[in-house]
Amino acid sequence: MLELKAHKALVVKFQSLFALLLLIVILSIFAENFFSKNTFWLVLTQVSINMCLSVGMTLVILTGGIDLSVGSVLALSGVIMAGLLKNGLEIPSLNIFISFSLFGAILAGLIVGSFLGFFNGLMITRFRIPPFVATLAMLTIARGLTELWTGGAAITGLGKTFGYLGTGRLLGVPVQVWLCAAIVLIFVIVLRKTRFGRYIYAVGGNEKAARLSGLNVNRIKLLVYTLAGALAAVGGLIVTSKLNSATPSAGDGYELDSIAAVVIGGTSLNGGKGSVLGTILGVLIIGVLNSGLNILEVPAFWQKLVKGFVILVAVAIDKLNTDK
Amino acid sequence: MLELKAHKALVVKFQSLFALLLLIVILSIFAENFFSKNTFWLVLTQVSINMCLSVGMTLVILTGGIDLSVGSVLALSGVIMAGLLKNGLEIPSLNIFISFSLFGAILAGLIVGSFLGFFNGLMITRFRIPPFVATLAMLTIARGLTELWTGGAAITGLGKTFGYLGTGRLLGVPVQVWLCAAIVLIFVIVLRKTRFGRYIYAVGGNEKAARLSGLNVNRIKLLVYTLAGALAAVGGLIVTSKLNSATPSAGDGYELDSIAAVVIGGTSLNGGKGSVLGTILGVLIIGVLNSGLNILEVPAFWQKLVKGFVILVAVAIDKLNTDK
Amino acid sequence: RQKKQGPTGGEETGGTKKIAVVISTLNNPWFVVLGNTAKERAEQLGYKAAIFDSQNDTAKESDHFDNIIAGGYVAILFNPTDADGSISNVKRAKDAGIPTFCIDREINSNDVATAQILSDNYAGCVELGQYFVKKTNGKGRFVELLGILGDNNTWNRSKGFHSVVDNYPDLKMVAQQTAEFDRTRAMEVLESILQANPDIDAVFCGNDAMAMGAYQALAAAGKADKVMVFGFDGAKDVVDSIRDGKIIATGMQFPKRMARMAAEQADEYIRGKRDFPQKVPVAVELVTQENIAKYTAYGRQSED
Amino acid sequence: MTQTQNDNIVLKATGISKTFGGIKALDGVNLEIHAGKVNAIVGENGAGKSTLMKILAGIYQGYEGRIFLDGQPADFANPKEAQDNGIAIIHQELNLIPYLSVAENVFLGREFINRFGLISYRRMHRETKKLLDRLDLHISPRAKVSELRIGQQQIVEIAHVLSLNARIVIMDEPTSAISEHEIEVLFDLIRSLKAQGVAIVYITHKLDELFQIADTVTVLRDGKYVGSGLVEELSHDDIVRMMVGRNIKDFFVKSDTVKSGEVLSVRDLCLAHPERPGDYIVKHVDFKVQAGEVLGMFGLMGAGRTELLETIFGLHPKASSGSIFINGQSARINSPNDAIDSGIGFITEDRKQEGLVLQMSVASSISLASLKQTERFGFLSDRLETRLARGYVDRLKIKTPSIRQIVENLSGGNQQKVVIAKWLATDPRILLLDEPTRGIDINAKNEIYRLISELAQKGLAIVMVSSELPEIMAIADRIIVLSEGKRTAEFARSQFTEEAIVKAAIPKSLKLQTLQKTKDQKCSN
Ligand SMILES: Nc1ncnc2c1ncn2[C@@H]1O[C@H](COP(=O)(O)OP(=O)(O)OP(=O)(O)O)[C@@H](O)[C@H]1O
Ligand SMILES: Nc1ncnc2c1ncn2[C@@H]1O[C@H](COP(=O)(O)OP(=O)(O)OP(=O)(O)O)[C@@H](O)[C@H]1O
Ligand SMILES: [Mg+2]
Ligand SMILES: [Mg+2]
Repeated sequence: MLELKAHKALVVKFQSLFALLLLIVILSIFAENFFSKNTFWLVLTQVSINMCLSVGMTLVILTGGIDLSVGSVLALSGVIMAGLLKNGLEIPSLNIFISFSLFGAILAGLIVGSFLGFFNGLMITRFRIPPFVATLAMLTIARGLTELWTGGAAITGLGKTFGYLGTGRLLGVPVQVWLCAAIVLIFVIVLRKTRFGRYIYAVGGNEKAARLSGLNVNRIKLLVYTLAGALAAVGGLIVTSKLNSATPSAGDGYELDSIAAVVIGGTSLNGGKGSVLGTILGVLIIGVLNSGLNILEVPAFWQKLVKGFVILVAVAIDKLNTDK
Repeated sequence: MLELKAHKALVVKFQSLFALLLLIVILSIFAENFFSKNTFWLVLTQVSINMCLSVGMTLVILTGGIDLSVGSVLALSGVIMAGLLKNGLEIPSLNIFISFSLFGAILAGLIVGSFLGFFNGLMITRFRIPPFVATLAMLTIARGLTELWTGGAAITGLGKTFGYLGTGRLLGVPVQVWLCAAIVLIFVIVLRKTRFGRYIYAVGGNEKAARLSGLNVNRIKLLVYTLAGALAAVGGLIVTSKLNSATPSAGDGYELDSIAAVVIGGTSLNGGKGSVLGTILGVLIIGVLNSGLNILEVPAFWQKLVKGFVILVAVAIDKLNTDK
Repeated sequence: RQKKQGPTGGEETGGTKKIAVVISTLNNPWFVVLGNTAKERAEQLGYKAAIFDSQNDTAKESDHFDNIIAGGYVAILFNPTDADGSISNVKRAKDAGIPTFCIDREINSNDVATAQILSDNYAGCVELGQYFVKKTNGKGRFVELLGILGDNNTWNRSKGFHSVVDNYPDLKMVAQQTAEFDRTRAMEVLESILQANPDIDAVFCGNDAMAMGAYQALAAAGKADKVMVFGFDGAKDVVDSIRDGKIIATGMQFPKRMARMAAEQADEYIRGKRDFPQKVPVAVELVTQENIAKYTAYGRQSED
Repeated sequence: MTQTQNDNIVLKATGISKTFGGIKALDGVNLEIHAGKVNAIVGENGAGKSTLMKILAGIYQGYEGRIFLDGQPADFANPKEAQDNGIAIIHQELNLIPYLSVAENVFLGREFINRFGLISYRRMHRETKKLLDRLDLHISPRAKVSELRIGQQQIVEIAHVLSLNARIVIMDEPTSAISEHEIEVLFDLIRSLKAQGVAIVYITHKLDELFQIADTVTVLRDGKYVGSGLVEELSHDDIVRMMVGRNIKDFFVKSDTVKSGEVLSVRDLCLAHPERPGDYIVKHVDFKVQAGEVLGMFGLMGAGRTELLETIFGLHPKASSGSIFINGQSARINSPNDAIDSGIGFITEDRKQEGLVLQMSVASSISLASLKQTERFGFLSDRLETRLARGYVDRLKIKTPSIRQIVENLSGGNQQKVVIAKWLATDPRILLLDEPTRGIDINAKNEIYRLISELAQKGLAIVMVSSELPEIMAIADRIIVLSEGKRTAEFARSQFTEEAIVKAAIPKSLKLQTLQKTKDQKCSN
C-alpha cells in the first residue's frame, strides 16, 4: 500500500513523464534510428529555443497571465543583435554612429527583449489591460518593429564566433544545451528556493490574498513579464546563432507551442499551480514528437493529423494516470 | 448625481462602445473617405467571418474554456462544402458515389464543423484534457484533414448560387450581414433568455456550484463546443462563398483575432462574465481598425505597430472608463 | 463634398492617382522586394502607391480588394495568394472598372486580369531539375523540402522538379517533408531527416529560405560539402551562398523585373492602352556556381 | 447516552465511513434525523460534520455504510438525486455563481420558463422577492451576487434552499456569516419549517444556538460518533465534554493586562463609497489603542467595520482620508506592505477569498507574509520554514496531517488558525482581527481568545471586530460601536451591558419593531 502510494506521488509529481517515456518507446520501436545518442542531442538542441520561451511562459502562466508576444520578441531581439553586430547603430539626424562588439550586440538584444517584456508588464499592471490583449498587441508591435528594422530582409553573415553558440559544443555537449540547462536550473531554483518564486505562486494562486499578505503584486508581475521577455531574447539569440542569420519572420507562432508545452507539463492556465520541471517534460514531448514524426518518415500530409492525435493521447494518458 | 450613475452604468454595460466611437471619429478626421455608407457596409461584410467565430468563442470563453481550432475548423468545413458540391463523395472501395446538392453540401459542411466541435468537447469533458491542449490538437488535426481532403489545392468554380451568400444583397443589405445579424440575435437571446444561456454563465462563474445545483456541466460544455464548431463552419461557408472557392490555408490564425475580439469586448478569460454584445463591439473595433489603417494608407510594416498601439489605447481607455 | 469617384477617377486626391500593390505575404524577403519595387516604380511614374499585405490569406486579400475598390485606386499590381482562390477578388475589381496586373503568381482565369506577368515556377523547376540530374549524375538519394502544403506554388515547383527527376530510377527520394517555406523549420526538419537518412546526396528546397535553413542543418552536421542544396527564388542570401560555393543552384525569378513591368503596364493602361497580352512569362533563369557572376540578389547584375 | 425515541425518523445513516487520501474523515458514524425536529450536529473543527452532510446530500460517493430514507435504502449518485428525494443543503462554504443575479442563483437549475422556452424573469423575480421578504433581506432580485457582502450571500443561499421545498433541510453553519438580526429571522423560519414537519439538520459552533432552536443533538469527534440526545436533557457542559472528550473547566477568563502607552491612533478616518459619490462608508472615525489593550469593535452587518480595518491596513489609499499614528508617529500607509512594515497584521473575515492561497501548503501559507525570516543566504531554507510552521502548528493546535498538506484540505477552523499563524509570524505590534472566530469550534475559540489575551499581555495592541456580543464582551478591554460608518458609542469594560451596546449599534433608520426583536433576543448563559 505504502509503496503504491509513494509511486503515485511520483507519478503526480512528474505528471507527463509517463507520456514522454511511452512516446520514446513507441518511436524507438517503429523507427530503428530513433533511439540513439545522435537523436538525443538532436532533440535537445531542437527544443532549446522552445525551452527558453517555455520557462518564461511558465512564470507568466503561474501568475495567472499569458504571454503571446514571445515569438515576436524573439524575432525582434534576434534582428537587433544581428543588425547591431553587422551594421552598428547609426542615427543620421544626430550624426552618431556606434559600432557594436559581439558581446555588446547580444547584450543590446537581451535588453530590448527585457524591455518589451517590461512594457507588457506595465500595460498589464498599470493600465490593467488583460494579459491576453496586452501581449497580443505586443505580438503585433514587435513584429512590426522587426520588419521596420530589417526592411523585411534577413540579416546574414554574422561570423563564426556568433555561430558558435548555436552550433558549437563544449565538453561534447552542444553549447545551446548548456545554456538551456543553466536557464532551467536557475529557474527551478528561483521558483523553489527564493522568495520571488514563492510569490509567483502566491500571486497566481490568490492575487487578493497575496496583496493582503503584503506582496507587491504589480512589481512581481512586472518582473515576471520582463523575465519572459529576456528569455524570449535568449531564444532569439539561439535561433539567430543557429541559422547564422536573423530573419524577420522568425518565431512566428511559437507562442502556441510554448503555451502548449507549459500546459502539457501540467501547469494550470489559471495560475498558481505547476512547475518548470513539468514544462521541461512538455517541451520534450512536443520536441520528440516533431523530430520523431520526421524520423519515422510520416508523409507530410499525415504529419499534422498524427501530431494532433498523439498530443491528445499523451495528455489523456496523463490525466487518467494522475486522476485515479 | 443620478444621471451620472445611469450614464456610468451605460458605459459599463457597453464597455467598449466608447473606444469604438473614438476610433471611428479619429479615422473620419484623418481619412476623408472613411465616414461613408460604403465603408459602413464594407466593414460589416469584412467582419462577418470573425463575427461568427467570435460569437462561438464567446460561449466557449464564458464557460471558462478556449477554442483554438476555429480557424482550422472553418477551413475544413469550407473545403468539405466546396469539395462535396463540386466532386461529390466517392468511396471507391465500396463503389459508392454520392452527389450533393448545394443545400446538401452546405449541410454536410455544417455537420462536419459541429462534429469537430463536439469532438473538442468530448476530449475536454470525458478525457479532461485542458481546453487549450484539446483545441490546439484539433487546430492541427483539422488543418491536416483539410490538406488531405484537397491535396493542397484550392477548390474552385462553385457556381453563382453559392456565391450569392458571400456577395449578394437582400433588401440592400449584404446577405452575409443578414446571416450574422441573425446569429447574433439568436445568441443574444440564448444567453440572456434561455436556461442553457444562463447555465453557460453558471458553469464559467463557479463550476462547482453549478454542479452542486444539479446542472449537467459536461453536457453544457459539450453543447457549447459543438456550437462553436458549427459557427466556425458558418464562417467557412461565408468565406468560401465570398471567394467562390475554398482554399486549404483559409482561416489560418483566426483564433487569435477571434479571442482578441471577445476579450476586447469585455468577456473575462476566466469565464462567467461577458456578453455577445460586448463581443460585437470587440469585433467591430478590430474590423474598423483593419479597414481604417488601409484606408489611411498606413504602410504595411507600420500598420502592425499602429494596430498594436491602438488596441492598447482602446482597451486602456475602456478600463479607465469602467474602473473609476 | 461626397464626390462620386469613377472607376478611373481618383481626382479628389489632389490630382495624383493611386495604385495599389497587393502582395500575398511580406513574411518573406523575396516578396518584400517584389512589393517595394512595384511601389517604387509606380511612384517614379507619378502615382501614389500603397502596399497591402494579404498575409497568405485569400479572405484578407478579398478585404483589401474591397477597400481598394472603395478607396478610389486606379490600378492594382497584384501578387495573388492562390491561383484559384484569388480569381473572384480580381473579378470584383474588374467589375468595378479597376485593372489588375498579376505579378509572379498567376490566377487560373484568362479574362479577369488585364495582364499577368508570370514567373513560370513549373518551367523554372523543370530546368532546375535538369541541372539537379546533371549534378547528381542521375543517381543518388535526395530529400525534398516542400513549402506550405496548401499553397499552389508549392506544387507547381514540386511537380516541375519531379517531371524531370522521376525519370531517373537511380535518383531516389528518401524523404519529402514540409518546412512551410520557413528557414528555421527547414533546419529542424532536415536535421531530423538526417537521423533516419544520414547518407543523402542532395536536398531540393521549394524556396530559398528553406535552402538556407537546410544548408545550416548540413553545416551543423558537418555534411555541408557532401550534400548539394538546391533552392528556388533568387533571394539575396542564396545568391551570396552560391557565390561562396555553399549552395549549388537556384531558380532566379526576377521579382524586380516583374514588378517594374507590372507598374509600367498599369501606367500604360491608365494612359489609354488597352490591348495587353494576357500572359507575359518572365523566364526563370538557372543560377549556378558557373554563371553566378551574371547575377545579383533578385536579378541580373546589369539590372541594378 | 439516552437514545432518542424512534418516532418519525425520516433518515437514518449507519456505519458511515469515508477516507480522503488515507485520512479517515468519518469512521462508522450513525445518525438519525427526525421529521419536524431540529437535529443538531456538533463537533470540533475537522470532526467530519460537513463530510457527513455531503454524503447525505449526494455530493460524495464511495463511502462505507448505509443510508435509509423513510426506511428504504438510499444511495444518491449526485446532488440532483438527493434533491429529488427531498434533501437540500446549505453548504458551509458559499456556492453561488458570482455574475448571475440573486433570482438566477436561487432558481438555478429550476428556472421558470414561458411557453416560448425562454426564462420568465418576471415570475422568477416575483418568487425571489417573496423568499427574500420572508428572510427580511431587502435587496433586488436582479442584483448580481458578486456585489453582495458575505452575509447577504449567505441569505441568498438560504433562500435557494427554501425554494426547494425539501423534506430534509441541512444547514451547515448557516449563521457563521450573518448578524444577530438575520439570525433571529432565520430562527423564525426554522421554527415555521419545523411546524410544517420538515426535518432540519443544523450544524453550528455556537452552542448557545442549540438551546434556542435544537431538539436533538448528535456529537462527532475525530470522525467518530460519540453520542446523541435530547437537547433539553443536556447541559452546555455535557455537550462540550462530549465534543472535546474531557472536561473543560478552564473556560476563558479575561485576565487584566498592563496597558502601556498608545500604539495606534486613528483620527478622522473617512472612506468614500465606491459607487455613490458624496457618500461615505466610514465617517470621521477616531479611536486609540494602547499596547496590551484589546479594543473590541461591534456593529451590525454593514456597519463599516471591515472597511474601517481595511482602510487602516492601506487597502483604500485613494478613497480614504484622515490620519494614522503609530507610536505617536504619523504613519503613511498606502498599501498592505506599508502596513506590515509599520507592524500591523490583518486577519481578514473571508479566509478563502482573502486570507489564504488555497493551493499552498500549510507551511508556505504560514510563512507567506514573513518569508524573509525563512531565508538563508538569499535562498529559502526548508529547515527554517519547517521550524517556523511547526512552531505555530503546535502553538495554535492546528489539526493537519502534515505541514505540507494543502490548506484547502483543512477544515474551516484549522484554515482560520493558519491565517492567524501567518500574521503572528510577521511579529506584529498591532493586530487587526475581523471576525476571527467565524466558523471555529468552541475549543479552538477558547484557544484563540486565550491567544489574543496572551498577545495583548505581551504588549500587542489588538483591534477585534466581532458580531458576537458575548464574545466581544468577554475579550475586549474596551468596546467601540459602529453604526452606518459612524462611531456611536464607546464603553469601558465596567460599562459593558448587552442592551447599551446593541442599542448603540442599531441604525436610526431601522424600524422600531426590529429594534424590539433584537433586544429581546437572549444570548443565553
Ligand atoms: N476534499 C478533502 N480532501 C482531503 N481531506 C478532506 C477533504 N474534505 C475534508 N477533509 C478532511 O476530513 C476531515 C473532516 O472534515 P470536515 O470538513 O467534514 O470537518 P467539519 O467537521 O465540517 O469541520 P468544520 O467545523 O471546521 O467545518 C478533516 O480532517 C478534513 O481535513
Ligand atoms: N464592494 C462594495 N461596494 C459597494 N458597497 C460596499 C462594498 N462593500 C461594502 N459596501 C458597503 O459598505 C458598508 C460597510 O460594509 P462592511 O462590510 O464594512 O460592514 P461590516 O460592518 O464589516 O459588516 P460585516 O459584519 O458584514 O462584515 C455597507 O453599507 C456595504 O453596503
Ligand atoms: Mg464543516
Ligand atoms: Mg465585516
